[in-house]
Amino acid sequence: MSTTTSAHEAAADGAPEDAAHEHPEHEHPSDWAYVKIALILAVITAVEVFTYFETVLDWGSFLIPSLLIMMVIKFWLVATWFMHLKFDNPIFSKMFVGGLLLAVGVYVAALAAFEFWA
Amino acid sequence: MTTETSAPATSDADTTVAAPATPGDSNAPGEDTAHGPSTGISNTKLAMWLFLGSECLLFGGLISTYLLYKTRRGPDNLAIPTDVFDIPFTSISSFVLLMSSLTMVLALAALTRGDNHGARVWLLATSMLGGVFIGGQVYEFTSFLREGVGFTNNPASSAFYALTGFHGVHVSLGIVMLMSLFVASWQGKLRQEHSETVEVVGLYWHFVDVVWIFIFTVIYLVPA
Amino acid sequence: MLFRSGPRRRRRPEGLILGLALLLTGCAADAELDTFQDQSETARQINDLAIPVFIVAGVVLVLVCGAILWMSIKNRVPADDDYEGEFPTQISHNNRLEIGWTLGPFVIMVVIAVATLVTHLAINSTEANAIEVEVDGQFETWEPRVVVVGQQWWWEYRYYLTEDVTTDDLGDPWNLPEADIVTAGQMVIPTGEEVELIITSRDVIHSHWIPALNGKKDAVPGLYTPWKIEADEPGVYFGQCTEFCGLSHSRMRMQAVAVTRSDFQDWIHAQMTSATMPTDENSAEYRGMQVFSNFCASCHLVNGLNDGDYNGAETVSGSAPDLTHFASRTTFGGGLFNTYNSDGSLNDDDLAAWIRNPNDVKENYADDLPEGALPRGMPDMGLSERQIDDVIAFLATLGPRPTHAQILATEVE
Amino acid sequence: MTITEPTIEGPKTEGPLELESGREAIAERPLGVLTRPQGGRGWRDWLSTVDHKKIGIMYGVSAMVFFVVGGIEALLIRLQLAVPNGGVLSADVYNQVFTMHGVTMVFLFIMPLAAAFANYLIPLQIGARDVAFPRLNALSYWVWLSGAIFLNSSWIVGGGGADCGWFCYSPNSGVTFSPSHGVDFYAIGLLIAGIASLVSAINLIVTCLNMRAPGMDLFRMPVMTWMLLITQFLLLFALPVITVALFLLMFDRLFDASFFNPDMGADPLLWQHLFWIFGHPEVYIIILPAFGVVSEVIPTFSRKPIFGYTFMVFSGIAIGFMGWGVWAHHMFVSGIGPISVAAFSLSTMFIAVPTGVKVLNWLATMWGGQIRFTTAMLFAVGTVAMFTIGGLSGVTHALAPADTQQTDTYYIVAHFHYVIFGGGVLGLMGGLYYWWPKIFGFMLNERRGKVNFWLMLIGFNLTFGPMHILGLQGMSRRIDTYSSGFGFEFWNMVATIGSFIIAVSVLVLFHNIWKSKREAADLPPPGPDPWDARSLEWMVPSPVPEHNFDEVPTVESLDEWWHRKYSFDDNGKVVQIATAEEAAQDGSAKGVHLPAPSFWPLVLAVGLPLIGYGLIFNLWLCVPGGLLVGMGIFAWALEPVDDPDATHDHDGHDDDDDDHDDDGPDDAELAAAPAAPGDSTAGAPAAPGDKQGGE
Ligand code: HEA
Ligand code: HEA
Ligand code: HEC
Ligand code: CUA
Ligand SMILES: [Cu+2]
Repeated sequence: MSTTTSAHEAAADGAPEDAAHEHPEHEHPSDWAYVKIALILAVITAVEVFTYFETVLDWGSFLIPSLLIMMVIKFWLVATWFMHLKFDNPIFSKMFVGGLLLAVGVYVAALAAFEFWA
Repeated sequence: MTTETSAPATSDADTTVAAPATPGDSNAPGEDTAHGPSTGISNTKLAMWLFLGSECLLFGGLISTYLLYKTRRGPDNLAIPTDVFDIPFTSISSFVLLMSSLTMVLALAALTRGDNHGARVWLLATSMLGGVFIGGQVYEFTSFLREGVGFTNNPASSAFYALTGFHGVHVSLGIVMLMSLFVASWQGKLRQEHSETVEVVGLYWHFVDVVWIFIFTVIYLVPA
Repeated sequence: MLFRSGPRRRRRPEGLILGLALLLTGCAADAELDTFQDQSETARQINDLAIPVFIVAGVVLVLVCGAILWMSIKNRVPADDDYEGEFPTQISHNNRLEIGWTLGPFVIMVVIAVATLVTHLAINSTEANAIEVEVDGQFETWEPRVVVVGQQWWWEYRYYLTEDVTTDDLGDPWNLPEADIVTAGQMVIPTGEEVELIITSRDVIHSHWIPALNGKKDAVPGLYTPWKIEADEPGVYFGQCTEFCGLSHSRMRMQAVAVTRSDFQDWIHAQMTSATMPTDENSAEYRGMQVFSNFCASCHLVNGLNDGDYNGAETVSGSAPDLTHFASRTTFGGGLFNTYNSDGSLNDDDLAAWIRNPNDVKENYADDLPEGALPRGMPDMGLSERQIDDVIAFLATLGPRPTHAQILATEVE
Repeated sequence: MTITEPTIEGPKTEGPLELESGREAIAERPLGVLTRPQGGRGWRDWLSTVDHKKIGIMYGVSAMVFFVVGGIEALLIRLQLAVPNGGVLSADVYNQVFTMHGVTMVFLFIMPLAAAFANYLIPLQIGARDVAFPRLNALSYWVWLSGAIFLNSSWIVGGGGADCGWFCYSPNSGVTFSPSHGVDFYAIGLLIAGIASLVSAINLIVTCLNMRAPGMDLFRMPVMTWMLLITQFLLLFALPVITVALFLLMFDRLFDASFFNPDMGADPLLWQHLFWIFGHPEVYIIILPAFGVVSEVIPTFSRKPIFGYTFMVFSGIAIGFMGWGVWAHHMFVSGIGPISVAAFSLSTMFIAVPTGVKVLNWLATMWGGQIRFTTAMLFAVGTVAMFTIGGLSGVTHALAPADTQQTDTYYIVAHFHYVIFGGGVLGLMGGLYYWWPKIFGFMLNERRGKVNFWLMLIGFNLTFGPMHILGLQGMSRRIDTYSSGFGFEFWNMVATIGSFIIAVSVLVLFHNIWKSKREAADLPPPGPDPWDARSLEWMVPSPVPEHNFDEVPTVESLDEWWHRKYSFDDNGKVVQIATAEEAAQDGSAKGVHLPAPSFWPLVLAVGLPLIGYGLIFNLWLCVPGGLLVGMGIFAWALEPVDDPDATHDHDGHDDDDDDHDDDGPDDAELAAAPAAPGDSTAGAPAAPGDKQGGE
């Protein structure tokens, strides 16, 4: 399973390239790799749901941070593997992460204006 | 004060040399020196990623609205969604949606390999899983309504239905796209060369999934 | 009379701007809303911040426009494209210069930012002192505080003298705790004291603004916003609702009437005295009272008349001006009309016109409503001229008359 | 961003523009009347065109129509306010008029005018044949137009225009306080128009990133293209925010939800946050294209390169970024807490820094130059001066304490008309004069142009200058009348007179266009490069041929076109190496394949307002609307696939003559441009077809 990044970086020298490079077929992970990711996702989800049911452990103030961390990991796994951000041209990541961070920043500030800075 | 005097970027000599050929002789009709995308990446994929970036702000707005309102019961103190959440049920439908991302990516992998039949099966599986999710949402909405959480109850329930409803509409559109691909595949029109189309639809599908990952945690699991 | 300087007004080194402003405001002889006629510490602090920045901005502007003009003259060549002069030196950039004019404005802005923060903190801090007021013969310590409530299209001012009511005690603006004094359109404050304002609304967003005394603050339904006001000198300070609030937004005005401590005490006395109801059954006042009970009491409160069964007005905002001391106020209808003529007599003309059909003199949404809709503003009650005269006679008995001087000072156009 | 790899040449897999030559057989037309149009002459051509230049022109013309609409509304405002207790309009009508004035000017005039420039110029300035998704481009125009017409139709069918102010604060925008349908039209109309801008933002970003000519690095793109690109990013991220707000407003009004109703426990400030999170980036969306124009015009007419290209680009990017962190400066008095106020006050101030860089770099560009005061240059220089005034008053608002006195007065009205009109409108007017010969092939008369400019400048300052004074004197905005006795009379009258001078200047512009067109026949054509300009669009004939470039140029430097005309001798002096005529292309290319026109964008766009009317009046109307939209999407997606000739991948048509505006009806082929399923909200199944044929 090769995870080489795209050929575009090689193109940086500006030399015209032939068609193969123009639209490179990335060597994508095998199906089995995808299944493994899905299994990890399933396990994390199970843990998340577990936090809801189990009453023995006292999560206390760790509950919300751990839920958020698990959420971020799931988000990241889907984005990097299933959406191929890991293998694809970094421009895609920039566009998407740009929007994502902007959204987080702006809305967190707005909610803060309601809740904490009011 | 150092005032640099020069043409930017290139030396003059280069510039001169680059002067275009006189029209008429060098570029004969039809000799269009076509050029590919400057970045070498696909227009359609780039467009989809940009769209998804912009969708982050759409869902962000809806999620923030819900977070702001989630405990507001209104003057009549009516029920709010958190009163009636059925976490086990939602966990299952969330899991279904999550797994549909797997089938989606397998569909793409199959098609890229040239396995048209496999692609078709996985596409169908993906849209079925999406259908199960939507079915679950319809069930959830109706049972919430039965339990007295109506859209117009209070800010909390309005915000809940708006957020999950928008997400549901996104999933439904995704199903329509997947089914169209399935039909195309069935008619033999969806082949290896089209894997980018499947990839782009897949991106949309996975995005809808990651939004739900967010919603499931922040809206359902994080205690009020 | 621009920049009428109050005695406590410090001299500022802005003769230049002052002159310029005078020139520009030209014939603005009596500009009662002028933001430069600051009459309170807060308004002065604001201008002390703003005016130097105006000067900085003016300098930047002169430099930029000066440079443009200078180059336009010096570097101009004929516009027709046949101009064959030699090319100017092709300067493409100069990093040092550019970093310079990135840092220059940055530094200027840092200085302005610091000044802004200082002023911001100053005008948002309160140092209100409790004062002694006499209420019904009892001395009370009163934290000067007025609850300001906006609604379409007038302001209500509520004074809680006998108990200390803060934001937390207010509940929702439609069911505020009963206040000792409730007025409309005119807020009376003692001079030299910082008075805390708690601002809210019963329908849409309004904004409370008395330019000579302080900046604005929005009145947001469901929110109590803190603000403050004070006046150096006794006087009447005009204001205007400044957040667009629908049809008669332009006609939603108010006044802050600053009076000396002793006048303030007198005013409290007058307001704390209940209206006395007419008893002579043959008098116009008595007939007016009956008209009022029939037609007006569903919306307006008059203590001693309908306070027993009054549950708020049948309007969208659930409120209409408290008329218990109507005659003690010199303006009515959202600060739009004079209650008295300049000679001190009752302004029956405007009052009659108002009661005849409020919508004619101040546009509202109170007539011809669709089924089930509540009015916004006061409806045309369809009274006969006789009834109108009677009800005016009744209204004139409500509360002690203001002094002639007060009538003149508060006169609106 | 470091997306600067040089262009790669080679067979492309994407993009409609690299087409094989050759005429295709005429295909079956399974769709009857709606058969893929072949392009033709006259108006039908315009309905189905996917040519970015025609779309740009349509955007521009429509925008000017709405300028007149919004301008007439402005004149009504000024008439009403000319004297105290004015009686021209009732309070009710006044409120509708100023609301619709603001909405029309912002969403239906200046944004589409900027979109006109973006559509027309971006492909030309980066050396492309068209935008990345030509049909999406057509879609964005038609959808915008249907939204615009929908919005204004409320005057006729909605019981009047919206009457809530252009930022439509809740709860005043709720059904209780605004029972007519005006606000419903506002919400749905802007939603529709928003789809248009979102689509075109995506399209133009992809175009800028992916369609550049060989050698056209990002940092060789003209400043105009850069500013337009930043604008598209702002649109991309800002529109979803107002989309959310408008949806929630619509749910509140039409379906009785409680997002903004304080009686139900909602927070009215939510609307304000959502609106201004969009609204502040919006003001930079308005101004950045004008900054771009100025950055093209000033160098050309100063005979110098733009000073500090890199700083210009990065300050634009900085403005774009910082614009996201300042929105609550519109809410200083709205009851947000003092900490928020302080934070937003400070962040706002520092936007002066990158903006100042721009102003000063323009001055430095003129410095020591040879300034030719053409009309375009006059407008550009006027923009710099007038924008500076508006920017400086903006800085005075940024001081939160000072703003408590200024907000919602005419001082604010003065500020934003100085930046919007003095910056945005004057700037785009300059662009109009500058690119007119390129677009239409004849020059606008300079003498009349100068009359136009001076009248506009004088009228503008007479109108909005006094508003500074009025505002500081305490005149509130959005008041339908004022009493005498506050000292407002004199300056209001001056402002009203000024506004009519602006109106005259606009009439002079129209007259100039009409007259210059008539005179053009007797004048020599302007040639490819009438101004001795610097960027690529000037190397093709005027008007631009349909295929743009005969041969896509290879770019070697910033200001490529200038460097093809001039070089430096050993002493560093500029020497001409080629005249414009020598260096330019002659538009003679044949057999360039262009994307084929399509009716589907129009069909889809017609469906949307039907859905809108349906939501407001009768849900049944949504059915035909939805059917049209669905049909548009599917037919669009299937267009290429249905075509037996699609194996050829791209259609093309022979451009038999170098006439720019039509192709003969004979050169028809049905083959399709590659489907562009970028707009997945619309649910379009991605159409296979880019890389290979259908069957
Ligand atoms: C084209 C649109 C545009 C632009 C570019 C701007 C630019 C700016 N605006 Fe403006 N603004 C509007 C359109 C625009 N605005 C509109 C429409 C409204 C009102 C909306 C409504 O209420 O209806 C508004 C309202 C508005 C407010 C809210 C006022 C209120 O309602 O209370 C504020 C407050 O901070 C503000 C600030 C600024 C600032 C700091 C800039 C800065 O970007 C300006 C920066 C520029 C300069 C400063 C000049 C050049 C710089 C130099 C020459 C360098 C040297 C300068 C210094 C050292 C100071 N604007
Ligand atoms: C691009 C934005 C833009 C532009 C260009 C303008 C242009 C003008 N504006 Fe506008 N304005 C706004 C955006 C804009 N405005 C906004 C956002 C608001 C806030 C709204 C709100 O509060 O909600 C506002 C508010 C506003 C007000 C405040 C209203 C109030 O608060 O009560 C006023 C008052 O004078 C005003 C005046 C003008 C004038 C005189 C022009 C002039 O420059 C107009 C010039 C144009 C013309 C005069 C048309 C010319 C054409 C003709 C005359 C042809 C004639 C044809 C025939 C007779 C067939 N505007
Ligand atoms: C449906 C409610 C309603 C009824 C009935 C009503 N009013 Fe009013 N009235 C109002 C409202 C609301 C206002 C404030 C209007 C404004 O200022 O815009 C008002 C204002 C007034 C004012 C001015 C008060 C001030 O201080 O500004 C007077 C006087 C008045 N009403 C008298 C009357 C009389 C007399 C009657 C009966 C004949 C009457 N009202 C009936 C609602 C009502
Ligand atoms: Cu109340 Cu404006
Ligand atoms: Cu802003």
